[in-house]
Amino acid sequence: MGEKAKGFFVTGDPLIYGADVSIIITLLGILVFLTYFKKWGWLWREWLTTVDHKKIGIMYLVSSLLMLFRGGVDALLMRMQLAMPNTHFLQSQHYNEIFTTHGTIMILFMAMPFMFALFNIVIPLQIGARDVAYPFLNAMSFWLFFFGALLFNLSFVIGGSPDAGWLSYPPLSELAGSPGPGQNFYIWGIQISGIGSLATGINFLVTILKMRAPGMKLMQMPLFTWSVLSSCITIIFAFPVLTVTLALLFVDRFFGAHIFTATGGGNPMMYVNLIWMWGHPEVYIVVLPAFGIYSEIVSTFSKKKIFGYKSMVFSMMIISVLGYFTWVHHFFTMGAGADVNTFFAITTMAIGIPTGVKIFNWLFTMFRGRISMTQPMLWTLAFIPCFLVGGATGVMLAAAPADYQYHNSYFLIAHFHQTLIGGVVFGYLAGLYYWWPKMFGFKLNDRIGKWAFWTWNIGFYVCFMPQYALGFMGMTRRVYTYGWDMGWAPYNMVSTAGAFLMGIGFVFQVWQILYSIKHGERDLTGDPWNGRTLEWSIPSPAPHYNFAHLPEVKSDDAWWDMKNHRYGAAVPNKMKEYAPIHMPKNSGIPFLMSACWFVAGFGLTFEWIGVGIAGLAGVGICLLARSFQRNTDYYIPVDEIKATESSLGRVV
Amino acid sequence: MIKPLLTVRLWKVAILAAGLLLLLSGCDRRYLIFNPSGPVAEKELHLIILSAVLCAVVVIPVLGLLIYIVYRYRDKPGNKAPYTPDWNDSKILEIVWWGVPIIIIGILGVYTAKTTYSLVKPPVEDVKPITIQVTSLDWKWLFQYPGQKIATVNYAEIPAGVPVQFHLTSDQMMNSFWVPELGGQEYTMPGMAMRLWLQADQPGTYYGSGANFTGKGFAHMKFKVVAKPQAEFNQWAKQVKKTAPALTEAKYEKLAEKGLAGKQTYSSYPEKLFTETIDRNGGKYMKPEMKHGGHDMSMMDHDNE
Amino acid sequence: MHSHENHGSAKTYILGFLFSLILTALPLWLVIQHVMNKALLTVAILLIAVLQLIIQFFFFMHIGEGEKPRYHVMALILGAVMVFTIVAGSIWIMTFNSQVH
Amino acid sequence: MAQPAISMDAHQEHHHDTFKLLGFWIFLVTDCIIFACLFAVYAVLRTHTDGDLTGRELFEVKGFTAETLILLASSFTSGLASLAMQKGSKKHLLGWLTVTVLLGLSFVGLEITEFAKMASEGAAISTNAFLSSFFTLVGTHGLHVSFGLIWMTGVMVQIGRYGIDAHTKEKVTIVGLYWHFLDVVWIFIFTVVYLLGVM
Repeated sequence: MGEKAKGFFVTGDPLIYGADVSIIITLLGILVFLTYFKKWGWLWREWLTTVDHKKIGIMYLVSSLLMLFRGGVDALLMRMQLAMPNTHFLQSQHYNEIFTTHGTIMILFMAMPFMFALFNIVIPLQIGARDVAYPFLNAMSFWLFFFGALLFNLSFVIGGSPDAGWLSYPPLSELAGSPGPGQNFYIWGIQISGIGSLATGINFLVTILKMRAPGMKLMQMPLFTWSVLSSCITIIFAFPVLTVTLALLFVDRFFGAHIFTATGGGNPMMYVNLIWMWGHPEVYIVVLPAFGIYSEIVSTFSKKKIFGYKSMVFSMMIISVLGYFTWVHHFFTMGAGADVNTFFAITTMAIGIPTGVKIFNWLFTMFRGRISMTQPMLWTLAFIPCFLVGGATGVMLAAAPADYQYHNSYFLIAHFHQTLIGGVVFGYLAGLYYWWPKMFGFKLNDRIGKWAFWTWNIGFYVCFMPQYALGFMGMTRRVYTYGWDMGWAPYNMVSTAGAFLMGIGFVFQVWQILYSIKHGERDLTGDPWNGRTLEWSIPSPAPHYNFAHLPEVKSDDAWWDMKNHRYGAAVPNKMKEYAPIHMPKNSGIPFLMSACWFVAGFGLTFEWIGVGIAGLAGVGICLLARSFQRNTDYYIPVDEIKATESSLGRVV
Repeated sequence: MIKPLLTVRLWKVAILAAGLLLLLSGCDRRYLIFNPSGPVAEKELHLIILSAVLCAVVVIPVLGLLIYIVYRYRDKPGNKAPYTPDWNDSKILEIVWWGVPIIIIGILGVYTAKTTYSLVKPPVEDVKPITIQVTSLDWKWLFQYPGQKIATVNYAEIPAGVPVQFHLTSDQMMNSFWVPELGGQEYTMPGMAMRLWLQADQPGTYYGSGANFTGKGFAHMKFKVVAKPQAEFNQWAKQVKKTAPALTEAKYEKLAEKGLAGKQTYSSYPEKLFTETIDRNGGKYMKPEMKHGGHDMSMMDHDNE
Repeated sequence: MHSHENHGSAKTYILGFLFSLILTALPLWLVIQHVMNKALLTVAILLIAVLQLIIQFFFFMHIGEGEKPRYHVMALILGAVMVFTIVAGSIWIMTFNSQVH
Repeated sequence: MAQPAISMDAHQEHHHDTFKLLGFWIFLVTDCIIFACLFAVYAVLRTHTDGDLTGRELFEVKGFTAETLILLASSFTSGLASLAMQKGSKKHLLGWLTVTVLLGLSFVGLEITEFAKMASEGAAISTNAFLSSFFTLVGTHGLHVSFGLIWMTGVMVQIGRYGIDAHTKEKVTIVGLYWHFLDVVWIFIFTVVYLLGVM
């Protein structure tokens, strides 16, 4: 124990001491604020126990932006270390920790919650529902994510960060290669949030299949809804694989088993095989909703129906299923043989086909439209060339023998950052700008937004284009230092400059949000963009029951047709009587149960069995308590609905 | 027959791409992948160029189209371009953009398959190949020459113009063996003996590195591959045999400890060192399947003996 | 919920149970008696297992019921494809067919 | 529930019932994927005994046959329980659920005995890759069964307290589905692990 206690707090690095101090100050600040303004009750009632999908969405959003900051700082630290050859800014160990946490955080604790934020905020509104299928489970998913992310980030100051790469290949991630608790933090942080992600996948799948507004057929759903459906299908098949893989790695580490070890007959390649069975579909999980966002935005701001709707739906469904059959392209170089490599090379290239089709459809949606250069549209237009080139380098990587030369080089790094930033991040940011007025009731400032847009974009190309060249020059990923001899220095310098430009872009966005809270253009209509789908038919921000009357849908682009009195669609339900609305009650169990998971995860990370068991017992008690709960819902009376609607300026 | 058929056919495409590559690289020697120094790297470069050209065929027109559309149909008072808010379907256009990518992927798929299968064979058939056994350690490379019975650390000498079959394994973490100018990489995996064919056409010194992260000292896992004319190579091997110390079990143990090492040369090594390393790390389970070819998808070839 | 009360009858449960017993005993007997060679035996008992799975799905779990469209059946079918991909794919990939000719 | 339901909301209520079932089916599919991965690991590692005992020497036909029959019988009795529920007989419903839980308990008991015996023979989870994959696969199933037992007991207490109503009906249906599913998984453990093991 003494040994362990000594290594409990991470020591010896001024950067970390600085972080320690700032974490403590921030926490104290929050505590003082909440106590002084007597906000504890408010926090508990309005946020910690809420089952309202819109509030959960906002909590996801705030967490993901915080994680974007943390992951971004990691990136900048790495780029500073690599700007010049033979730099001594970071030690090898520290650098390894930083690229591990950068990757893990950006994918699992930034992209995923950002995506779930948009799911939560948009989907029920877009399909004309009052909530998701399982509001309680939805709150639980969020808190599981939150406590998982908290556990993972705790490793920064307690116990030491994981340092075996974002996918932690064994044998390096086994006990022999990484004896400290860092790797356990990785396992439990991801495991806990992963359960939440899986639940969200099931939740939104059922929501979309079962809770659409009366009359809305599958082939009349907005494309964002379709993209979420396809993403959820991929989630339910991919996330269980992650759960198993990490659990097995933990079994190896905790019980001394030999599943992925090099000794005792274990097979590390099996881990690589399994983790990519999740890892590859994962990139489609995050990019498919982005495709949906682009589809909505392109159509809205070209003032034109989306081109080739059926083709769009079909290609997303192909991607979501075919994405499951390409995982081996991440380890062509592990010698599975020419048969295996050829098969997976061709499936990988094939997935480029539906993706390419979507780009053409977006182009032809704009063709003969009227394109307004709003902020969401700018990010969408920036996405097309970026993703096009990223996709093309993806096809180049798919050619197995060519991959032997690109694998683990900076060419690969440049490729996936181009698809993940150019495809996913640009998409989510576009979505954020697009739906921001719906969430908060005001638009984000245009002028600062354009500064942010251009610094982000120029920064992106300056940062990542040189990395393609570095790949051709033989620079491999994850090296913490390099010499003058290879000629890598100038490109690295340029790349670092680009990374800092992107950082400045992020700062602009923070400023933009703060500025707009005060000065942003208020949205009183509920439909600031002249939208086409149902979320724009209700006030901004939406009342907590969303729709006073459930809309009746007669066509795709339902709201557009209602506004323009087409296909027999009337302005919705003006004449109808209000009826009491059935809503779920708030519950503290999701928060408490996830906190118990956190305790369990923390205990198991340090192999303090007692703490681990206590945490798991707490989880069990919460589950039973929920099972015994009976009055979990209530009705909003008509008077309250009337009052809310008239206060929002709607005719009663 | 030194140049395979593929080369000839791709030559024209390569010239087309040359302009692009010139812009990118200036044919600088520092761009290792554009300076193939052996048949394997050359084949891979051809595939890289082919795939780049095929992608460019789509990417460049689409970029042009994007700029045109965004400019022409921007929402500006007085824009006279046609506006058809409900036009959302065209069978012909859909066929074009499902069809073109399918054709392109078809072509690339065929060449990919061909190259993949050709790389598991020796680059040239009429020269007797040599074998070098490579073990990645934390954090250094051990090369054993079963033909010459000598061993080196962190550098390898090979005869130019002779195909070399590298047998790759790892005694610790998974790494990846990469000599970009000679050809693509292959993982070194504990318990497995991976085969990688490489060949240097000309004498020279080639940069090699580990490409898969192995922990603290990973960045320093670099090595040189020195190609010499056969006679000089033989001379070198003989010299090593005469003058260098022997690699004993004890010395190997020491070498295998985590840490960095400089260049080393040994006149001999424990005879079964390589196979024992593989077996110790689980290699014994791989053997029966290797002989089978193991195409059976059922579990039949996993029978208990 | 009350519209389709038809969650099987005693008869279907008993039939399902009997079938399952037979399909458990049969492969056990085949294996203990070594009735055929290993490869054939493997295929046979795997097929019997799949048969029992189908029996239980219909007789115990009533997958044919529920309101249309039967999304749960679609999910199960896609799930079966994925299960096959995971198991067969892993075995295929891990049957370390090193690049030796 | 006390509020008088209006037609629109009654419509929604009806939906909520089928929601839960659909969601649970999808959950079962994800659980299938979990087991598929464990089976894949087992299939790859089953010969990796590192020189120790193989399945043929470790598995006892009597033991695993008994486990199989007990679990199968419990799946059958849980079916009879839901039949009793549809007939509205609280007594029979609780009776059959009790039988199911007892059978489940004896299954878990047998499995624990089997594991303990193997461990005492020097065949533990840390012995070699084959045993690691065996214990994780069969153990995960065992954990599922144990979890199901606690759950089923909880449902029984609720039936005792509230009788058969819409809530408890739904719970019995879902826990029954879960229980059948575990039997289906066991069919494959029986075949792939035990039968192929002793072959």
